[in-house]
Amino acid sequence: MSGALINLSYLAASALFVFCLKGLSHPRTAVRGNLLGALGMLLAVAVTLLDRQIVSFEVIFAGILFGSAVGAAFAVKVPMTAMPQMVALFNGFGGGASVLVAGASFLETIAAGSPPPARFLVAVSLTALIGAVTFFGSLVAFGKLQGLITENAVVFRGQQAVNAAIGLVCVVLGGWLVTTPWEPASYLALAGVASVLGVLLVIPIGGADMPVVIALLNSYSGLAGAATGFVLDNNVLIIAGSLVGASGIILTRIMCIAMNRSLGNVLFGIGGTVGTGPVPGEEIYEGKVKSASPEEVAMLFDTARRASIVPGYGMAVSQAQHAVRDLANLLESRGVEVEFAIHPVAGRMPGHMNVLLAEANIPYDKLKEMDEANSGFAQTDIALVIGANDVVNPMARTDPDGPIAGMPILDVDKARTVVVVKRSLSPGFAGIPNPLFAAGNTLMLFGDGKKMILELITALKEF
Amino acid sequence: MSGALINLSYLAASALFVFCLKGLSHPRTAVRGNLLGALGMLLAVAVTLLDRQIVSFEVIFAGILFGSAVGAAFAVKVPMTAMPQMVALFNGFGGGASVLVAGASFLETIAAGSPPPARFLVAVSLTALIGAVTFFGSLVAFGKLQGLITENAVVFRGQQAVNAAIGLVCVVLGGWLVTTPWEPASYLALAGVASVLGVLLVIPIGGADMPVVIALLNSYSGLAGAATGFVLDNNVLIIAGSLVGASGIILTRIMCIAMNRSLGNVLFGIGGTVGTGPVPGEEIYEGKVKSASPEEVAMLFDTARRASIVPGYGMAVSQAQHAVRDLANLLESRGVEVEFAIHPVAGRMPGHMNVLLAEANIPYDKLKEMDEANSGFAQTDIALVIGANDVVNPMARTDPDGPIAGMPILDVDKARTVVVVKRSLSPGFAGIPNPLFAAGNTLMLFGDGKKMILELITALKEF
Amino acid sequence: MEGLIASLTIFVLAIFVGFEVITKVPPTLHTPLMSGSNAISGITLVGALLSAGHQHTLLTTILGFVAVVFATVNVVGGFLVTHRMLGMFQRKEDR
Amino acid sequence: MEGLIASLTIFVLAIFVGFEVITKVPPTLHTPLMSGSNAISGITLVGALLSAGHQHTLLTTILGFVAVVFATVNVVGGFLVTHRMLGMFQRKEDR
Ligand SMILES: NC(=O)c1ccc[n+]([C@@H]2O[C@H](COP(=O)([O-])OP(=O)(O)OC[C@H]3O[C@@H](n4cnc5c(N)ncnc54)[C@H](OP(=O)(O)O)[C@@H]3O)[C@@H](O)[C@H]2O)c1
Ligand SMILES: NC(=O)c1ccc[n+]([C@@H]2O[C@H](COP(=O)([O-])OP(=O)(O)OC[C@H]3O[C@@H](n4cnc5c(N)ncnc54)[C@H](OP(=O)(O)O)[C@@H]3O)[C@@H](O)[C@H]2O)c1
Repeated sequence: MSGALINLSYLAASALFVFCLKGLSHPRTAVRGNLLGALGMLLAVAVTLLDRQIVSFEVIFAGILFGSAVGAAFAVKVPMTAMPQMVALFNGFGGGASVLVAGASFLETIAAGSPPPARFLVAVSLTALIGAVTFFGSLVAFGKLQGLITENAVVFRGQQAVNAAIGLVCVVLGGWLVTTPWEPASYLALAGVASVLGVLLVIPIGGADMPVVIALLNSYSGLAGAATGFVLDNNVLIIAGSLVGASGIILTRIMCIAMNRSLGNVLFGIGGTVGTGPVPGEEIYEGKVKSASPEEVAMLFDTARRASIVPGYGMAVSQAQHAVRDLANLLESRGVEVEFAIHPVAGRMPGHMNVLLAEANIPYDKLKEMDEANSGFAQTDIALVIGANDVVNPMARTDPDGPIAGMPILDVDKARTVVVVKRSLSPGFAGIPNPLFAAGNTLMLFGDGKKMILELITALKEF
Repeated sequence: MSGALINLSYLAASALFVFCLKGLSHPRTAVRGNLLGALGMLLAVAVTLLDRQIVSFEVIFAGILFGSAVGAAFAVKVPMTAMPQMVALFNGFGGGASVLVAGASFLETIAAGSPPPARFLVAVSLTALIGAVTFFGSLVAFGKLQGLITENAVVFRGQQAVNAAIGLVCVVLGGWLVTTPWEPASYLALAGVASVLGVLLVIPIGGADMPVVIALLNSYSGLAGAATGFVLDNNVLIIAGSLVGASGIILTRIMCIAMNRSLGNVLFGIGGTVGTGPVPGEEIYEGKVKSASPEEVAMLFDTARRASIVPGYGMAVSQAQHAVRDLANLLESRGVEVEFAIHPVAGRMPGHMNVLLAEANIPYDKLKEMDEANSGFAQTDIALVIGANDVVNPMARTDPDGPIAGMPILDVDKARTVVVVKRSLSPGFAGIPNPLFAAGNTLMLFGDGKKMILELITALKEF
Repeated sequence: MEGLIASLTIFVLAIFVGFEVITKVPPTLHTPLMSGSNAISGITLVGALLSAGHQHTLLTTILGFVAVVFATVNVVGGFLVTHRMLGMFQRKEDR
Repeated sequence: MEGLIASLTIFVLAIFVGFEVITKVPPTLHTPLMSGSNAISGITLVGALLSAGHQHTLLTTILGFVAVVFATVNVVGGFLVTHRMLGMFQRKEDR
């Protein structure tokens, strides 16, 4: 009966996870949703612990304490701008956990001597494969985003072939594991090779594509969890795993669509070649770039009636969100109508800009999504682009075979005047020059995002 | 293994059912969705048949052939206007089937001698209860809508008490069945009493509230199916049953909200007293009602620029939808802008009017939902009300304690002129007089809906 | 017991799916939804078959037979009638 | 085998629920969604516990321990960070 009780609690936990995700459908209910999710997790864990009065109880407990400490430390310390790599890291841990779990239960079962059922072995090898790929893939992604290893794509000839080969090896090893279950080595081998695969799959992908990779790995770790569930015949694992798997896949699709690139292309196509240093844009910029001082820009704002602020990855890098908030408030106090135009893939992960601006207390009804924003630029006096580049690059419309060809962009060039805040003319993640900077109605405000905004504010205050 | 194959097919069938309902989220995909659903059913049935090479195969086959014949006959014959009772009837059959199923498997198990597990018995009694209530409840609903028994609410003092008592008896009998499983009588008793309950629960409800009842019974039959699934430990039954249960409950809520009445109120409150014959409206109508001839109305239309047609239950009764279509086309050919204003509970089931107008080939972008329609009436020259009454009754706004108090209505009285087509001044389902008929800008066109529309058309053609 | 829990889990998940999917159905299609979901409820036919299958006694055979008939009426009738209704909306699409 | 089918059914249904629910999440909340769903994926912790539980050998105990640590980091970190992010949106609500 206790068994039934436990399973009921697992069921309740699963339901809580669903409510968690349902809650995320609106900012108002999101916090509660997240708490429900945490509650579900707590329930599942607590029940499992109660379920097993066991020697290694202390071990487990130590593990949980230690893990919580580390996790909490990370979570509280990380700056909002470092979210992408944080998610990547956590995600990796998830994957790692499932490899170890599968490994442990595999070793146990064979230690117990009884020949494990084929289904168990299949699920074990799946878990090992997915889990290891997730773990190392995520670590590489983390390294790239954190700048521990080169942001650039590491590409070498025949890469695909090599990966394919390794993948094949994994399959073979999996077969070995299933057919000769008494051989622990098989598991180690599989996990090992899968780890290599995980690394090789991610290094060829440019840093800016990491969010896609992370989302994908996230869905993998979900599937790994589900696979574990099949191994242990545990429903909450299966359900939670599938939920995560679904969300990861959906987010991946959203990003790919917003960048107008196929997933394949991200994983081993152009995705590999972008970010490999700037393409010289001389012929485009040649003497056409007009640079301005904060004072001149301030003057422009003095006469403006409607301004729209277009944040990009650069705002995240320079942590300019609070400065931007102050600027917006100042402008509004001067009777300028201010709104924010958010491109779906501005920044480095979906909703990246929304989070930063939310951090700076900007009410989210001020944040316009792409289509709404684009319909407004024609009536906008000043479009202030802060550290955005690709998402405002007209080449997406004009150059049919560039890396961002066909990617829907924010048509800031329709505004009467465009002010672009960035440190140089160097390209964004797509590694291509941006004709916008040379456009007749564009003024460049060169410098660090935050610094420039602050100077702009002081300049404005001086009138 | 074959067992697994069968279960896989059941899983596939379940998935098909989900896709069926997903398909219904848009007219374009709806037909395909419905076919997928049928396919799923076919799969489930075929597999089940293959599963059991059994003596009574012929019996089953005969049953299926016979059933299909009957079902098909009904489905092809029934006029669109009789949808509500059709659904009720089918629904009843569904419920009946599950009672019989549960009964059969109960008898078998006890015949087999082995003491059945408690869970089985609980599920059996649940199925018996829900199934029987659904069966007889639906039949009564059918009878009322088809006019076989009085549309009116059959109410007697202490009704609730009686029902409660009977409900209690059912519970007791259920307990008996669970505790003394070797006693077939227990099942018969339970099913019998539940049947009585089914009848008593529905007769006190007025004919016009039947759609709510049907939706509710529909969800019951779904739950009965799910319960059967628990009995037979069969997933496709559980899944399909829950899907149906959910849909029924949601539809019920929608209707109640649209009528601004609580479910309880529908099931045993005012729901019982409405429709019990017209409330005399003399003082309201007294000499204020202006009746017009088709010719006069035709003249009005000749000068109109914008007309909106408000269909109601009367259009269904008089089968006027095709005539209405012709009228609309004629008016448009004369340059009158025509649109249809659809109240969510116009007619006798949700979407009733939409189906009828669709039958008459009226493109569905012409059908405006309540809010949109209401915002338009002020600019409407003529609101042509065809067999609608309660849904255009201003009392909903004015009289705070009438049966339809607070029910959102179509504000036709905001139109420059209102023309109401109905046979008399007799009230609609809510059984209350309608001040609209006595309003200054209202003309009554007394007569059968279809006849009047046709005369109106001829009159229009005569100029 | 295990089995019951599994069934329960499936039940809960199915309810979730049902609510999510059905809340997306527009008012226009509520009547077809009603008859369609009703047809699906005819899945009890499978139950009918399963239990009519064993046929220990004449009684259960008869019960089974009638159950099959009832359920089939519900299924076939339901899907056909829904198809008829939807066909009308369809024609609209084309014009 | 039965068990596997049940698991499979649950898997399929959960996928349906996932897709339905998650497609409703607005872009604004995509980052929290990412970290939140990530935290949920830490459910492998339960798996970790279940298998660390039996502890036949020292090796499995160690594996189990590390697994528990990893999974806990994922869970606690994930939910906390999500909470932080959402807190910001929340403040917006109030003003
Ligand atoms: N959001 C997502 O989910 C996602 C996922 C995958 C890929 N991506 C890709 O990421 C890109 C995002 O576009 P984006 O326009 O937001 O960013 P971007 O195209 O990467 O451009 C960022 C710009 O910010 C400038 N910058 C960097 N640090 C700065 C600082 N401290 N102060 C001021 N400016 C600074 C850089 O120019 P300087 O060096 O001259 O300052 C750079 O040109 C898109 O190409 C998108 O496809 C996004
Ligand atoms: N749609 C749903 O889902 C649903 C569910 C439950 C309850 N209801 C209730 O049903 C009512 C629907 O409102 P409604 O305005 O559509 O209908 P109604 O209020 O019932 O009125 C229908 C009117 O049509 C007239 N009529 C009947 N046969 C006619 C014919 N052959 N030719 C011309 N007119 C004819 C009747 O007046 P004469 O007898 O004088 O002709 C009657 O007044 C609402 O009260 C609603 O709450 C609807």
